[in-house]
Amino acid sequence: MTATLRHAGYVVRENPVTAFAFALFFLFALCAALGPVLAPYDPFASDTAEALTGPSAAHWFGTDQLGRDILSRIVVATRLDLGIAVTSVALAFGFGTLAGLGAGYYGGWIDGIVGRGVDTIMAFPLFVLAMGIVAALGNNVANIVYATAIINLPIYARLARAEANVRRSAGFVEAARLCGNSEARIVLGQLLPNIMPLMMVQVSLTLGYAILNAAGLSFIGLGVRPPTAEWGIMVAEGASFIVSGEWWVAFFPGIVLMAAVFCFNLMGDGLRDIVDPQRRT
Amino acid sequence: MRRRDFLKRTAAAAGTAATASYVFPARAQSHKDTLLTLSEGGPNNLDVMGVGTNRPGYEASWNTYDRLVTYGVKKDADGNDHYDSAKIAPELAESWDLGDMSVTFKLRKDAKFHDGTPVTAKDVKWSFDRAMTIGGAPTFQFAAGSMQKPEQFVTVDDYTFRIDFLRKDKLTMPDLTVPSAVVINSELAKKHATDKDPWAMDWLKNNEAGGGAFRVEKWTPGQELIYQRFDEWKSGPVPKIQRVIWRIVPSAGNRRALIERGDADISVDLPPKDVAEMANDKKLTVVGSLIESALIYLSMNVKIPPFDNVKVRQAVAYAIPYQKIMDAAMFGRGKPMFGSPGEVTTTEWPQPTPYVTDLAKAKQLLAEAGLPGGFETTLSFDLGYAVTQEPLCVLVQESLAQIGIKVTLNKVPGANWRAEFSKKTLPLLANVFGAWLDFPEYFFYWNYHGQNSLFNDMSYQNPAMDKLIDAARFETDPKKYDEEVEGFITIAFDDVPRIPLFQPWLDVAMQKNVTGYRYWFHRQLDYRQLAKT
Amino acid sequence: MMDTDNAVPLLAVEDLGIEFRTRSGTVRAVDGIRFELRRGETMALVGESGSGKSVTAYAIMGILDGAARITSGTIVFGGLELLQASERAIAEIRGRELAIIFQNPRTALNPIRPVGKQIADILLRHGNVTAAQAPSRAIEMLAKVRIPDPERRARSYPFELSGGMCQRVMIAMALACEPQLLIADEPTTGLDITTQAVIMDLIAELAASQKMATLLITHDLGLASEYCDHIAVMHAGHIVETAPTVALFAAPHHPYTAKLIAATPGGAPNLEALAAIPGALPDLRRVDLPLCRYSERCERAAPACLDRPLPRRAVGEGRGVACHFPL
Amino acid sequence: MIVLRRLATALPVIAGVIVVTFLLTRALPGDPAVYFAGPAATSQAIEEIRHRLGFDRTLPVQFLDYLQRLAHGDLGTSLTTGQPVTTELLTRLPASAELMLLALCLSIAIAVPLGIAAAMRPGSPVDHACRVVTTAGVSLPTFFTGLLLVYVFYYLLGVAPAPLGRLDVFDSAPPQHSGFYLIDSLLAGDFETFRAALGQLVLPAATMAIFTLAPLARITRAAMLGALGSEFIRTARASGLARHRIVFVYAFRNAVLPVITTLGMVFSFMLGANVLVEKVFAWPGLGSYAVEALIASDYAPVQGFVLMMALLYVLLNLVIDLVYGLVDPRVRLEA
Repeated sequence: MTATLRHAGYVVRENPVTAFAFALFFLFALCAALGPVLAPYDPFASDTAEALTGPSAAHWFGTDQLGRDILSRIVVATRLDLGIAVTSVALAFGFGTLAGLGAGYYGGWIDGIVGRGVDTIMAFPLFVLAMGIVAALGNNVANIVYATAIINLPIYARLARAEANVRRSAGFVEAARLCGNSEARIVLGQLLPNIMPLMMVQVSLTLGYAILNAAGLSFIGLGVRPPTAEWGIMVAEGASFIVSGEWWVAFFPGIVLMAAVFCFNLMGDGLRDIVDPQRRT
Repeated sequence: MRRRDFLKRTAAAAGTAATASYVFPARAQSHKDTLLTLSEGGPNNLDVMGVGTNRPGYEASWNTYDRLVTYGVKKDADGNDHYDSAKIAPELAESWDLGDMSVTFKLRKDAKFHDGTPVTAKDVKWSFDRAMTIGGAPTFQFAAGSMQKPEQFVTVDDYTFRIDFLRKDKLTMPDLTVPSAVVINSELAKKHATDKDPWAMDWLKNNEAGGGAFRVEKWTPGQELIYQRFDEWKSGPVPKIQRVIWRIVPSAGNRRALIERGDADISVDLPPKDVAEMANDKKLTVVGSLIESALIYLSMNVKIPPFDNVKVRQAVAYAIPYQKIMDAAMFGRGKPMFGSPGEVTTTEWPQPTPYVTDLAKAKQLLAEAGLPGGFETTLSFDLGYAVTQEPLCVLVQESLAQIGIKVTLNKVPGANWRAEFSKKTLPLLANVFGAWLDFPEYFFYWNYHGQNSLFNDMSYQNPAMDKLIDAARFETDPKKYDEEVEGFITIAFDDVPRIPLFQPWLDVAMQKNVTGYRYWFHRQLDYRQLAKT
Repeated sequence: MMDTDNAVPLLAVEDLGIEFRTRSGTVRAVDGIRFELRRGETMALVGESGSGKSVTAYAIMGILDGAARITSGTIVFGGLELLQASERAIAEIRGRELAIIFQNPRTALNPIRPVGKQIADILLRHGNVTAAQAPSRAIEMLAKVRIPDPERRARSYPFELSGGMCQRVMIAMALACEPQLLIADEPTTGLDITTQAVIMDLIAELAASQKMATLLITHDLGLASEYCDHIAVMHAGHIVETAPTVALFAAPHHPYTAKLIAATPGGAPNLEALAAIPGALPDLRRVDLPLCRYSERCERAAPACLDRPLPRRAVGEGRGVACHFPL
Repeated sequence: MIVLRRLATALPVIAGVIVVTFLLTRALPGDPAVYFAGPAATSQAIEEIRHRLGFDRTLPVQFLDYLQRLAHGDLGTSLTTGQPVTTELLTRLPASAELMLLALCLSIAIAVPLGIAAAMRPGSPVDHACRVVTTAGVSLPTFFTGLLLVYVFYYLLGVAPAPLGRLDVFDSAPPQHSGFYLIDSLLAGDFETFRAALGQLVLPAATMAIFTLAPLARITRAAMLGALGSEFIRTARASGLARHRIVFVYAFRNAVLPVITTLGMVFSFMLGANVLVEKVFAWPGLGSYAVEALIASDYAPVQGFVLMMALLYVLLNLVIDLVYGLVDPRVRLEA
């Protein structure tokens, strides 16, 4: 454990980019946790006299069409955006890993069903599938979460399946089996902890993708309900103001959205360096 | 005034673009006879009688087909052309003789369809029979003018056509000016009719068989429609524009940029904010006309508690932030329909209600209704109109929260809106309604009458209201008519199942060198009078 | 051995030291080794895996990877100081004067290039032939290493050939330009026993016919004794003993050599003597590495072994040993 | 033969795609019957139309019906444009394909050299820059990148043409051969149109390329690192082969294999990003078609689009497999 920590310390020191990503992550986590407290204004309070004013000392990121403070809306939106991402990735992780472990460990018909299902999902361009799912199930946050979870599921299922397949006959699994552990116990108690590190890397990377995906869906109108603050929809709202010169309405949410995804991607890279120093992709 | 600065800079950029223009030459100037118009959506059908033809489809039909008669023209308050509902003018019909129970039209002898076939009375008969028979919107539209049976249409000779009346209806003649009453080249259409499709619905959907001032040169659905002038057109002065390119540009920002940079001649479907800014800027001609018989409103479903309580409805009406909406959602591009000082003293419709923003009064009314703590409800609106409806609804939501009413917003996408709307299960909704025919009783018949049509989205049923509406529809005594109309308007304001907010404007932005714009009740562009100088 | 030609060694490695910088510390993989090799001579570098013998070979070839650093010493080949020479000059020598064959021949060949082309690439590079001649010369080379049906095999990909075949291809590549020195790095690892002998015989035969010096890198003392005139024993980055093969087996001077000989099946008088060597190689990242890196495994070790500089004494004609207390 | 066998392995996936697409769109909200019936329809009229459209039948019957129509290439009719969906998808396909192919070329042209450069000097500033730049690229929401590019290059600098689709409004499309304006205009010898079409393509293609840089650059780097560290490269170096030959002929050709495999993911990225990019640039392709239909709850185009995209993707993966086989003799012989 200390060796891992030391190695982590080394990675962070050696790679300032990763350190930066972790710092950014804590900032976002803070915003998500304390959002409404941190926001300088009420993110929903309109002030039509102050509508569409540019960045200023009073409103760092300017105001939108209804005079709402964009900075406050961005800060408050963090919880929703991260919430969607985290929940959907947790779902994908949970179900995907279980399905993959089952398929890899037991093989046979379970493997067949899981494999076919995963293949079918993978046959769709992911964003298009998410679009279809949200359009079909209905236009709300829960369905965005489900759609994002579904399109991320194959990654986990495949990874878990491959690992479980390789480790199925590994020594420690054999040992556990000889000790009279039940199959389920072996899968969850022995296999799962062993593939966790690799999975965590994937979690960080898919979190970034999940945020992008949710924002993309709200951009095309499949998103959250107004007046909820959400980064993607804020960019979409701001898009129409770019032409009249009110660039800040779309720009700031867009930049923050990018920073969040960037942060998760860099963190995923950093985690990979820690967990799996060999694979330098 | 950063905005001004920016626009100046864009202008400067357009100027400096001269250096860059060898890469992308601006070709607009070289097309004096070509008109480039932009809109958000395009036609889905070239046949106005077709199933589900949309508004842009009316525009295509309006310019490529002729009707028997049309409306005259007058100047509006700003000096712009405006159709004149008081004056019926000739189009295919040179003259007509309006009798007591029939009307006889004399057709132009020199009128031809685009393929050169002369226009005769049998084409008119075939077209009107078609409208009668195929059902749906055209059948309904003809019925509104008491034209309900094919037997009413009589071909007297090649150039004489008669309509027999079922009953005397003041809407019969106006009904012949609407887009649905087109005259189709029956010979051409019949060539493409089949046993399964005797009225050539499939063929006419993608092909035009008219004799209007323009013919369709090329149609790429969802992208563009190109018209060529029909030089043999006789139903009016030959249009000055030879070619019209109608481009579909879904993004409002792009439409604005294109017209501001001079790449397009006319742009419609502009968000109020853009219109307000462009009107201020004076570089373009921006014509805004109040849309007759049209309203942006909030409806409360009186069948769904607590909106069954009139006090609750009044409380909501007093809690609407009218002026804020006017400023931030409408950018001034609407006529306020609130804050009238007194009684209903005119039959003008729409007219302002006595309601103003008064939260104290709203709270009091809510308390009187037994709901001092407020309640929760859902406010729905059409995603298609989100540009104005969304900020409007957000402001309403914010304001209602102050009197304890917690509102969840429900953004309903396009076609789904009509389905949701028709179920009449939405407790509170924001919507727009506009009638083609500008009569208060016509508006009220569809919106407030107890027959509970689709547009009565409040499910409002009041026998007293119905009686007044029915009486006004066929009233011949002007004085009684005024009383009846003022009567039902008063009820509508007192009972307030629907809160009128604004009468919207129809805004069109065009280059300074474009002249001849005319406002039509159907709210689509008429290219026939347009010119570029 | 009195030939004037052989007065100057073909290859002279002097005080060579190589380090690897890794995340977990610096590995002193090779430390102060020296040996010489004359024309036509065959010598074996013998040691456990990790003892630094392959690293030494790569250093001679100039193909150490980026993490490696040469900290001291010289490598003189045919009068050229390789460590100081330009990359250009070395590239000229590599493959022409100096060639190497690797263990695991299948992975050492480009998997998606026909073997004939891979030989032709080398022929073309070193200018002996024209583009038109290269393919037929490659086929000739394949025939020379006794690959049946060389025309067809030239078009084969490595995965279509057996391990033995691949090693023949490697040999053909190495010998294509008739080098003066062939380094054979564990050439028989991964091949089955019968093939091993065939390959070794082939190398020996071709080396003899071309009067080529051979440096055999192996962990197998038996193999070394069978094919080489001289043997240098490596342990943990040090050469602990060098000697002519016969002399070495007759009387090993270094305790490690003695253990090694005892552990080699052919050389052991009986099974009891086939003793494994106790302990493992020391961790070369250690800062407190004893000066005699064998001392921690050695039965004869004394405190002096830890901190007194290792003597490198000559103990006879062409013999040397690095030990305070030689046998 | 190989093609057929690969096609056979794709069949179950295609079947899955068809079933999923059918189920998805059957669940779509919005009632086409109400739409078709028009504004003043009675509920009886709506029922009649529903019956005529077959929406009152059981799901399995509808599915069979759907399959039957699918077999005839019939994907229904769009409500908003009134045209058969199949026709519209096919006429719009070249626009999307041209955009995506150009974006792909652009992406490869940048990502592959970048990945190679990074792999040549792992840990160097070039390597770190490659990592940060590509990660930033994949972190940018495509719709935001697009807006930003339009704002800077069209609104501010005025060097890019209006984001209005494939050609300037007054240009007419070149005579159709391939449907790709770049190719068609060259065939017609019309360089003016070629330049105009290219001008329109640059920004959207760049937007997409930026998004797809990361996976390509990363895999190139990893594959190159792997290849450069492999034993046969050691052999090549020991044989004294020239450096450029080692890097390009020996290492790169091997590294290309994983890059080709990654193209599958890149296409998935692209087909998804396509939807957003086309919306921003008013590109008359499949993506904008789908978004417009989605907003209008016009379900036949959405269904057709999802199905077409999935089939396209399956097809692309098939092509990738075949190309892989061409490059890698091992796969070729197994098949």
